[in-house]
Amino acid sequence: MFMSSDVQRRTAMQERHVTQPHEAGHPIVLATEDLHVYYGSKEAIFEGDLQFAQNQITALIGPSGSGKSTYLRSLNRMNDRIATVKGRIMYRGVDINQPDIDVYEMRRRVGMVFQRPNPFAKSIYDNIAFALRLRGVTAKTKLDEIVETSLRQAALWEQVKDDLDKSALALSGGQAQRLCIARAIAVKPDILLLDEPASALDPVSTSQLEDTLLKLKQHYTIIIVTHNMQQAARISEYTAFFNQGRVLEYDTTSQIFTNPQVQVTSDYVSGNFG
Amino acid sequence: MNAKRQNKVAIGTLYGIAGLVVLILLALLGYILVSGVPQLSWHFLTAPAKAFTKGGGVGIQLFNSFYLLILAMLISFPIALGSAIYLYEYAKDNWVTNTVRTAIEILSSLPSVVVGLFGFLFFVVKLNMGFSILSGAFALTFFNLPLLTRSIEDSLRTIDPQQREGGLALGLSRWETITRVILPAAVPSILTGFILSAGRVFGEAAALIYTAGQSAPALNFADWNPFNISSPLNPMRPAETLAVHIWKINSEGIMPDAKAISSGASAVLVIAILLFNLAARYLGKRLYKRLTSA
Amino acid sequence: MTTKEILTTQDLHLYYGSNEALKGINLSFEEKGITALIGPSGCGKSTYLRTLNRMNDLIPGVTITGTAEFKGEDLYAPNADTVQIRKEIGMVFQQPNPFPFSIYDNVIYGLRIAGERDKEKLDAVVEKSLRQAAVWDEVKDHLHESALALSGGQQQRVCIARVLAVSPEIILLDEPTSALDPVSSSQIEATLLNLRQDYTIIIVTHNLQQASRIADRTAFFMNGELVEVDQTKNIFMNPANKQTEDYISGRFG
Amino acid sequence: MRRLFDDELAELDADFTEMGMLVSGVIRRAVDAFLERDAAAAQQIIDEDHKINEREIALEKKTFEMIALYQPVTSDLREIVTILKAVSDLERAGDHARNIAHSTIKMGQKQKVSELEQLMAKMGQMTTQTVEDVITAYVNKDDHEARSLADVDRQLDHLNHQVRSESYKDMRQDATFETGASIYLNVAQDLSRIGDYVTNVCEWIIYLRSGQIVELNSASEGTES
Amino acid sequence: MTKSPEQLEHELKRRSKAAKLEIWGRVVSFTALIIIAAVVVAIIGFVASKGLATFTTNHVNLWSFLSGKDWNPSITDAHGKPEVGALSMIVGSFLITILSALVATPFAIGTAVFMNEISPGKGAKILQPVTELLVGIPSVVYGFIGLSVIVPFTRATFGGSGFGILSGTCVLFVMILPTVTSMSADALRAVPRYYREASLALGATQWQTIYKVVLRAATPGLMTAVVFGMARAFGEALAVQMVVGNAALMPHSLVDPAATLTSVLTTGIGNTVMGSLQNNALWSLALVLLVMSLVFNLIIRLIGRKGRLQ
Amino acid sequence: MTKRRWLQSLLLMILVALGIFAYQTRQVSHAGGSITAVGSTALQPLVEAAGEQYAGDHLGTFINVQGGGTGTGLSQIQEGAVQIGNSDLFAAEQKGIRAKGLVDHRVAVVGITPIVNRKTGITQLTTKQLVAVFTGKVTNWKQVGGKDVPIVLINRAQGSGTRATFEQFGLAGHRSKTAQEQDSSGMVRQIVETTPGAISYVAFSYVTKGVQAVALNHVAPTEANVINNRWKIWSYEHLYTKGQPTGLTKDFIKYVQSPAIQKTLVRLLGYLSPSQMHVERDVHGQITKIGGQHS
Repeated sequence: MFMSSDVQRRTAMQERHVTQPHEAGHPIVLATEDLHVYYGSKEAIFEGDLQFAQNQITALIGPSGSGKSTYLRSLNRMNDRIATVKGRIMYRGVDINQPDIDVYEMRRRVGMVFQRPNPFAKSIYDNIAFALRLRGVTAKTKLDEIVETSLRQAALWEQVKDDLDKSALALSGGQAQRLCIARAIAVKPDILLLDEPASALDPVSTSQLEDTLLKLKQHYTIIIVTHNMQQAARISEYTAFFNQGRVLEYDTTSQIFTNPQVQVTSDYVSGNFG
Repeated sequence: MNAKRQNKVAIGTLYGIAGLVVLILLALLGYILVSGVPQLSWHFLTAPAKAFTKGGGVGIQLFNSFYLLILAMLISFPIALGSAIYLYEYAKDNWVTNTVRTAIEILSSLPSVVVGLFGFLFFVVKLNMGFSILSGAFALTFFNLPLLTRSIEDSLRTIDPQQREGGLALGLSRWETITRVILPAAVPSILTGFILSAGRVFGEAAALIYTAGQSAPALNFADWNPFNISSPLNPMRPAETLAVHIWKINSEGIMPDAKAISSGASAVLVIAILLFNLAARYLGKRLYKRLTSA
Repeated sequence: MTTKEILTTQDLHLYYGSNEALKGINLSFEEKGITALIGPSGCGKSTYLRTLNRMNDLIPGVTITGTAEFKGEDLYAPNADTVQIRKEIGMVFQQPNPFPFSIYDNVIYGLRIAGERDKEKLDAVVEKSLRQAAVWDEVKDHLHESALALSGGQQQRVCIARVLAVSPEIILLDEPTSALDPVSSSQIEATLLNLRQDYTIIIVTHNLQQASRIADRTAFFMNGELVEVDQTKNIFMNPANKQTEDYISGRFG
Repeated sequence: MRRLFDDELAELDADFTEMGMLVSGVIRRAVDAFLERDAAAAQQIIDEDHKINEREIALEKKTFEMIALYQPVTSDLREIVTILKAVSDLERAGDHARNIAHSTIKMGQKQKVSELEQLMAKMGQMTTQTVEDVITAYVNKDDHEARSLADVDRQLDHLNHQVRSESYKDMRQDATFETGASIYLNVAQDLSRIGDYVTNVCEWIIYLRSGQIVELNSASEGTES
Repeated sequence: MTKSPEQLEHELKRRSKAAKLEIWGRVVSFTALIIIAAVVVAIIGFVASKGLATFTTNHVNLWSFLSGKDWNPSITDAHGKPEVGALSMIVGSFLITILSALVATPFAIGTAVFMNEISPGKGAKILQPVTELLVGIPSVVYGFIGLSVIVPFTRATFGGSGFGILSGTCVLFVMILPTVTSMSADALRAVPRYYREASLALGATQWQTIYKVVLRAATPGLMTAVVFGMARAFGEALAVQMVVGNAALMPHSLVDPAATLTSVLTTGIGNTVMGSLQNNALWSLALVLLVMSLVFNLIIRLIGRKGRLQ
Repeated sequence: MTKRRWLQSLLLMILVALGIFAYQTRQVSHAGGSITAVGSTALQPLVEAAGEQYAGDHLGTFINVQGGGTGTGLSQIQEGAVQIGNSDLFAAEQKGIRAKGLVDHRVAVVGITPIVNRKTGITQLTTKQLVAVFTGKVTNWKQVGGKDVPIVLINRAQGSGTRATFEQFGLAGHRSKTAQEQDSSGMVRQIVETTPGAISYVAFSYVTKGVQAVALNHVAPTEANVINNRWKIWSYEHLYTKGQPTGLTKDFIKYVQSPAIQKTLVRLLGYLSPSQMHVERDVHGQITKIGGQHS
């Protein structure tokens, strides 16, 4: 592939390089310590030790099967049923990876949006309101208000305000994904996890989604898994590069994209990998 | 061109097969309806059956059939729903689950007469419920559960797993997710399974002969107190359904018009199933619309 | 560089029922090289691609007017042989879709249905096609294993090999990498770059970077119309049309 | 896996190196022409200057295209940025070579001041060498060499100072020397500027290797003045 | 919004309504499953205990039960052993099941292909509702139509009494047709559309696409449908009983009266006394049915697993 | 939400109240007012019709009559699971039944006749011929004086009362060879009616124009011939009780045996009344003459 100069370069570069955000003075809301994830006896994540800065967007990137999605889904214990998660997940000083944590209460604070838009087969209004109703918010005016603010925050209000009682399944992919974001933020989470939220969307919807995320970060801490390097570069403050179940590099996004310290990171983000 | 000729021939054959099947099916339905519909009259639909004279009707049997259907579905549907939910949503995919699943499915090909006899010995005799609609409903439940459970489980399988994750990620419990998100979305396909099993229940005879019984004492249609023996609503009374009636008059009937009554009753049965299908579909569509604003 | 036009559409309209999805497309493709069709969702680029080998025939209620000529022959002539057309104008789809057969059987599928039985010839075609699709080294020891066991990117390259095996003149690709991860995508791109010397390749892509990376020419579609077509360089650096510029630079919508 | 981008990048790299050789050759010829008062050679350098400009424009265009079409990041991005920046430094270095050629013509057959000639020869030799070295450093992506080349710039500055003080001294002694002295001054200044540009290129080489943008001159100037 | 970690920990460890509901849901659905499991165990245990009594209480040799050709539980043979040989019925059941599946399969798959590939509109409009309706027709009605149409037809065409495996096959063919058709249609529907597109795009005709790709890809599903239909046919009683003739004789031709496990079971069960050998022998037939049903299920499962592995 | 919960609880309360009300006003007769009779399908119509009449006359009683077959009837009465077991056979004849504790109440006599398909050309046979036909010694009707049609045997199911009676008295104790079996008279008649060469046997009441009843040894299958035992193929229909009947059961059996039923329903349904008979037959087939009243 490359000439001898590259081999030299490769050996000259580091194997691993992690700069945690607190070293840059950001407050930390979520951190994993000594996190290991196993599928059966197969280890999928080896020590995912990362910290996530408040009101910042952190992107997790890496090739398929690198463990970035597994890691993300471990953060609000969506993997509980299929994987064993060991280690600590510190959410504002509390280890939420303890057996006696009420996962439902925890997931209200650590919400999640998925790769494929998955609006429920309900009206747009009910998609947002129904989780609230189940949690005892029943006053119509209150619900109306939350639906409107959530949709506004997700930059969808203007497009759907006249069709709130129509089925959410009729929305386009991009709109549906923003509805899913609205649905997630309606329960007022603290942290929002997004698992490749734009990979099923066309470029126009993707850029709208990115705009939405950039606005949302004022209120939420956002962690996003993405395949799209340009997307990570465009919207995130921090980027973690996963490979084969390990975090090989974690740093500010500009550092990762202009001057990564690990050769594999460099190869990956410049499309020179594999 | 060879491939093209082959294509034409094959497609033509398929048209032929489909046409033939439609023909067979329509001929069957036609046979039932043509021989049965002329017997139908208001009297036939409402009058009680006669044991050995002409001019009996199927009024009581028709009512019994529906009553039994409703009771059986009321009992079996929640159980089937619950266990399908457990099997698909909660149970881990291991050998225990698989064994339970296999056990349920082998029940479905057991001849219904065996189920009937079991119901007879267990409900009618052991639990002293006597020949009664309730015994029949339980027996039909036994007969119905495997298929219904299987079809509901299949319906749950058709719903995108992403919907479940969506619910969980909002901090909902699995149970809330299943009851509020998955089930409403699965209504149309659950309904298809429901209709199919209702049809089978409606047409089942062998399991009922030994449980709900094969005599239809006269009912007092003015008495709706379910504790009265002659009340149509009393679940403890013996009841002969339409299918059992057809079976009975064909095997032991000594009334002179047995043949006409049997054809008429068959036609009524087919029409009732048809109407039931249509009604269930219509209601299901409305329900789905209400639940999902589709 | 002397080029010859191999495929031309003139005033091509396509209607789904009464809905006009393509509004008179005049576009011609030069022999060899890669042309990318880009544009926002629903702009008609995929629809247009599928008119080129009559895959839209499968959708009921579609009517097409105008002309589409392949080497001077009308694709939509009443006596046109769709089977032959599709052999000469192959297609690769968004989802990697190898048949649930072995890799070998996947590649020879097109030849076998055409009646080819000669084992040696089939073997040779399999190797040649898989090599062309740059997947031979990865699969040569697994030819008789299921193609579904391959990774997404390998599957897609086997699909390309499958098309190459019937020696088409043109290869249509409908978002061939949108279901793949970046690593697999770049492998597909590398494969296409190898093929562009020998085949006329037309690719629909959502990924503008992809178009800019691999295409010689780029056509921008919007609302069922062809807005602009030019050398990729020009489209990306100095588009003539404002809409094109907005779309390319992400200011659209 | 080889990308189309890699081919183009290699091509760009080669073009840039070639331009570097060209510029370094022009500088060498300019210095030689000056030292030998070869007006004809000088004229030829002036006539050929547009070649360097054209190459600069071509390279710039190529880098723009590559940025637009490939959105490079990390080392790819740094390589393109390095070339984009260094190419204008080289072009300016080439301009200074042209200036030297102009000075050579202006100088005509004026008298040579041996001390100055010595200094100029030394400067010219150093400049030519450093230009060649920086191209080699670029080709080898050798940031150590690049760092050490910054010292040469410091020496050039030093020599430039010597030329200046020597020229002033000579001017005070011989008022007619004024024109000659100013030419000496200009050429020395040109050579010193070329040294500055080489330092700039060195900075980009360091950036290319490490991603760090360093200021090599300022440090040298700081210690110098 | 700043809470101390202790406060937050307390909030996160309080049991929420959702957690309570979750336990409730688990309990409710698990109870339902337990009920079903109990039902299944009860029936299987019941049939097994009754069916095994023939061998344990009445000391009938299992081998002679499975291989004997004479079925006269009420009399004893020369050695003083009761004549309970079920072979003729087992053969009858298998013959009739396999034959009806053989006949039904091409029709069902052909129809499913038609519904799914050739004319989905007509399929949905006509075939779908008609097949669903037919599932609900009681087997008694099928039996009587068989008796009054098929038996005379067989007699007129092939001679004999008209009762026999052939007539049983015809009736079962119609009875399992809707089930197999709709399951086959499901299997075909599960074949991704892009297989068809890929095949057509390679220059295949529609038939080549159906035959070489769609049917091949759907094979596990189609086989499951057929085996499921066979399981239904194996367990069907009333309709078969009316047309098969119920003669516990080894079938020598398709138009001779024969018997199936279910037909003998259904005919005899009311006329024997609980606990007697005659009755137990019938339950042994039910046990054979149960075991066969288990075998069919295992086959379906095996096919399913193979399909998944592919 | 709160409003809906309100409505739900209101509805529930109303339902419970209705249930209590209904339970209070239920027909109190239920306790002593219902008995169940199970068994022979042949006897079922008679008992059922009698039961309905009885219930009509005695308000608040209910006679629940079900089929299930003679075997079921006898085993259930033996278990004591039901009050009356309907049987076509003497309990002692049925294998697996300990007849000791059971009390026999004969309520009707049923005559059984061989029937053949009309196209066989057979109207009468000798017992010897009949045995030859049923044991498979002859296989074509022309061997016994009929047309050239192969014989098709149709039996009732093993254990059926009709078959037992027919084999004992019609075939002189010979067993029929294994052949087609059907478990109901209606089916048998229909099959004989439509199948060329078919022969079977049914109760008199099932003989219709479609089938030919066969005279045996020149005795025609008529009621008159049954009464004086010239036609030997007949049997009693029994209601069995476990021990001596009491209460409603006793009352009902008495009612069925009373002339009110014996002279009307029993005749209407095609049976004879035991009281008409000039002979009496015990479980071993021994005939004793009695002075039957003529009616």
